[in-house]
Amino acid sequence: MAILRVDGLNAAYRKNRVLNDVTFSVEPGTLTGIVGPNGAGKSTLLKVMLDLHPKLSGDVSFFGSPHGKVKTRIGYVPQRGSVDWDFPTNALDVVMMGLYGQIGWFKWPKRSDKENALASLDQMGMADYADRQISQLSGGQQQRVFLARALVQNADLYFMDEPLAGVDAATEKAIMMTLKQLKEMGKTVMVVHHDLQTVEDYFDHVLLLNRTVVAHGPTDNIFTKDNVYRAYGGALRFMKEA
Amino acid sequence: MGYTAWILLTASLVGLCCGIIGTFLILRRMAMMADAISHTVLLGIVVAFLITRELSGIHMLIGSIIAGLLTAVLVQWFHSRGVQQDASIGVVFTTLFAIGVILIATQAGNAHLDVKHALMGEITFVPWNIVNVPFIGGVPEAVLMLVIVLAVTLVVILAFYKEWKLTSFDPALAASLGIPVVFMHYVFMSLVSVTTVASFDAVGAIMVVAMLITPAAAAYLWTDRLSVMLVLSGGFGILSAIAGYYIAVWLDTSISGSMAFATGLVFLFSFLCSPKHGVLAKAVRPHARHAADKEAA
Amino acid sequence: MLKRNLLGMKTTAMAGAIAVLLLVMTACGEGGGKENGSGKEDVIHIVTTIAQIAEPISVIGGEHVSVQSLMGPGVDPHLYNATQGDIRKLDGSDLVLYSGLHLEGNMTEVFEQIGKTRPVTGIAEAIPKDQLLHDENGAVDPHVWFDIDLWKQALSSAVEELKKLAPDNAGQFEANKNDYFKQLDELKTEGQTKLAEIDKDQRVLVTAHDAFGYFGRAYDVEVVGLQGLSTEAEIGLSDIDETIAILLEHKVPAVFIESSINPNSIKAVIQGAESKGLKVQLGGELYSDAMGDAGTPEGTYIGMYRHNIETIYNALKGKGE
Amino acid sequence: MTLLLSPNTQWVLLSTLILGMAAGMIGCLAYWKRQSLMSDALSHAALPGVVIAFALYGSKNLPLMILGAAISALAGAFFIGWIRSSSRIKEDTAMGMVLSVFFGLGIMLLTIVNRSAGGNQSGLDGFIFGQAASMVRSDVYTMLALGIIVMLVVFIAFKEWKLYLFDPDFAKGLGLSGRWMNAVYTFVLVLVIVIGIQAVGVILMAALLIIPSVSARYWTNSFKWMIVLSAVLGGGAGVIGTMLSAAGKGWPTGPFIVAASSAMFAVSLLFGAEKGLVVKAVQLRMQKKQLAESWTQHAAIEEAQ
Repeated sequence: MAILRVDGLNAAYRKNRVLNDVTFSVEPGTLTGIVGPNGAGKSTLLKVMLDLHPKLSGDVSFFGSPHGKVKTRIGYVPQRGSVDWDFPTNALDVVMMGLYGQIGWFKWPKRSDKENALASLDQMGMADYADRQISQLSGGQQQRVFLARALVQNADLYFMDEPLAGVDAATEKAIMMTLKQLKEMGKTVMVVHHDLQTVEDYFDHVLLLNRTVVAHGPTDNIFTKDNVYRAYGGALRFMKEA
Repeated sequence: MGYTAWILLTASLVGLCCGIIGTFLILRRMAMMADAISHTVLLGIVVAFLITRELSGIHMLIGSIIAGLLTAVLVQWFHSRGVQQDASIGVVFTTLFAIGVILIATQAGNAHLDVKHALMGEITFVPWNIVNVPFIGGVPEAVLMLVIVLAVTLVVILAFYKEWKLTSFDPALAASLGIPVVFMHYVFMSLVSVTTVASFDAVGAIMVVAMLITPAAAAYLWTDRLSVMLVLSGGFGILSAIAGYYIAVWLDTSISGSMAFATGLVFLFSFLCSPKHGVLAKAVRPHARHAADKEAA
Repeated sequence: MLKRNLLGMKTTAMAGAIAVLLLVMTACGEGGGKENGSGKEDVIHIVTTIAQIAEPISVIGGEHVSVQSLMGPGVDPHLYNATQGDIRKLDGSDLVLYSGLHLEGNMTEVFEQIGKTRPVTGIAEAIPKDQLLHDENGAVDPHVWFDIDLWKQALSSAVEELKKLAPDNAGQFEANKNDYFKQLDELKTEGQTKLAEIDKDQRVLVTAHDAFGYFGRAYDVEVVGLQGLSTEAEIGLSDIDETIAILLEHKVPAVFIESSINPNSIKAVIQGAESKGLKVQLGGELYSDAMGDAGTPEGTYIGMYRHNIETIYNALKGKGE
Repeated sequence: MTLLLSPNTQWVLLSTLILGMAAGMIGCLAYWKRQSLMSDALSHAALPGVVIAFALYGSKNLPLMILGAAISALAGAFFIGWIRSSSRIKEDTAMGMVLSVFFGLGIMLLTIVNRSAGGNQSGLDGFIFGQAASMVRSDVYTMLALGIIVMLVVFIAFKEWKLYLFDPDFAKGLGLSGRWMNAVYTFVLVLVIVIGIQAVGVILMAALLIIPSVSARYWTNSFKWMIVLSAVLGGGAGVIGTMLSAAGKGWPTGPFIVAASSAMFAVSLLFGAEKGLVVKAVQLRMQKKQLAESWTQHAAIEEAQ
């Protein structure tokens, strides 16, 4: 039974139409890379699915119900950069924020919440930076903290917007290792990705998007040269033979 | 309680209230909101005067709080329509102030109406207007109001502490977690309005801006923990209030003016010598700090 | 290895802030109470708000009174900033006299409070309401000291207060008051004769701030205030054009600025009239809310008043070319 | 309408037109440096300078006090810049602080001066602030000079301003010294503010610096057109506001100019070509309509097959 179903999704951003008639569904326990040229609507797709951006038409269902009902089962890692890094909070605090939705009103974080947060920090190899103020961390470390913040929610379905953009090699390896572990635990992960070279090694499914679904399915049979050409509109000079 | 004690208590209450609210004010980049409210209050007073035709305190107070809220609502409405934060504050407060002046010039005839009279309290007079509270007896009206405002602020901040932190730090994530970001913004702005107007009565418009922003900015330079910053900001608020009072007594000058100046001194001291973010600290051992970063990367 | 848990830390921090506050309240319970005035036994210590009260009363009271005014010579009562020293003065006084009719705005509560431990009177409140100038929606013009008769009534209510405090000197107070009022009457007739010399058509007093209503009524002079009473109001172009129209119509030779108001608006009227062919001079500076420096003739009520009369007389006497 | 041609109206018309244009232009730079509220901050920061100038000179002398105001405002601007550049305090916080601490110092000095002997020190805090209606022929010339200076500064180094505002670090990379550009910008801004507040008052000056540039932002995405449009809107607001104030009985000129510029802002907010709300709503509806049509065609084709 598909964990995520998108049917006839249309959305516009300022003047131009960014998503027209996007339809696809995702099976549980898959690690899908959303790939496409700039302006293909990759980030907008994520935002529209999570109700962070208005849609023109079409509907989206998670575990068979609309987003509002299953918020706690969905983790979202937005694109980095929208945050004020001088804000007085340390890495552990940032990760704890992932739990605020579940802790609920009036209540304060319990000891167990803190331990979960520390555990997911440790999973990202950042345990000993727990009380470091976030502006003192490097770009890669900040990304690991934001990823840990999503992991701590212990969601079943994760959306990540370019988590590997601008990170050092060690961080890239650590993030991919975590995504693989999530997959083994039966979680479903969708990642907006820009580096075509690494698509095959990182993702078992691929969604080729250029304002509409060009191709979607297991990497081996749909990540072919002509599909990618169709998605990128011949912008590519050379590509590894399928 | 002696005369001086009441003044010091009022000043400390203003320092504490404004310190706490000020912390979130500067973190949410709304510092100039306090200045905007201190201007739009004129419209609140003029409208209240035109309705009630007399200059009594209560009507002016209500008028000013409504004006403060109106400012907050309009700024948020413009901001959500894509206008930059400080530009929307600028547009709103100039327009509302202009409307106030137009009303005075055309409607209010030659009523002796000016902001300094109708609302601006002077802290030296605070101990004189007493109001009786059931158990405690005679308490200056300003103190009573400030204690209520302090209680409300503490309850609202502590009850939703983590939500305030998240909406100030990462509103996008807060929205995706289902926290009503816009609603909380309006709640916060009403707190700012009420605190600002309640403190007007004791220390005047511009001094409130000083008590709201400067202690919080000073605290910001000492710590990286929000909870510590809140406490420090309240503490600096009280410290500058008391220091301000004694400067005023020493120079025999306006107490509220000296309090504002005292907050400036507290900030200057923090700005120069705070171990973490002070200018001197950075100058003294720049290598040590960078080394720490290198090793961390 | 983590610090104490987040929750614990926060409550102790909050408790710290409350403790500091309590410390403040107890530490400084300095005794209030009335410090009694020093100096000779029977001298009455009087504190007034504006100098227009202080100076006449010190003349009438003679050596039986020592008078201090809160607002120094140049201070505008509308924008007065009280200090600790002022409060000590009020606290140490035997009698407080203020003008009233809302001139001193937010000090009215203070006077009620101090009034509990010593006599405090708003001397202008004694003037019968019908003799006061009201605007259409009932706001009272508080600048009563520009009408000598009204101010005499106010000063006599102040002198009554003095008599109550020092009954045995009452006769002398009455005598001094009558001498002083005689001078006031002479001043009034002098003003009437002088201003009568200027023909009716040209008796137009143009100032920035609308404080001379009573003066105009007393000497039958048409008063034009550009900005009205409130200091927050802004003038419009129509106000300036109308004023210039009046100047042209009456061929008024001069207009006046005041010590506490920005002179630009009056200069705009002068230049506007000039480019329409009427040479208007700047008639000099009038005292409106505040008086001159202490120790100078303008520092006394009579001196200030005479200065205003002379300035207006000299300026408006010459024919506007 | 002889009223319109009265000399005062002409002077005010010309002065507010030129001041509006100059403020509109420099306002754009302030908008992109997020310093739109600088004029309100500096007009409060000017008070200590005014009181000190008065205390030194002994009596009210307008030019000297305006000089005092300018020095005090420049000191304020310097502090804002210093605090922002060498600590993590943000722009608006620095402005709020300088504004209130300087004003507090001003009130302290004013109270001390009030008590000392010497005449007519009343009204000092409002003394140097002018009113739009009271502008005279000499003001027209000062505004003309100011307008020319601002035009020169903006248009001579137009590309540099655009680069510096958009991406200061990259500009530094190209050898464009940020410090020098910032100094020129701050000096011109303070010049416009100080001359503006003594002519038209604090609130009108703040409005002229903020509202035209924000309104222009709604009509164009190009920096060049934004400056031109902002100048036109600023000047236009000055003219319309002046006309209105001259027509009505007792209508204050300054606030009416602000009202005129706010009305222009409302129009831009709703109908601005680039980001206007109504325009966006229309776009949204059009896209939905296109979508509906493409569905029906789609369905028709399927049936035909």
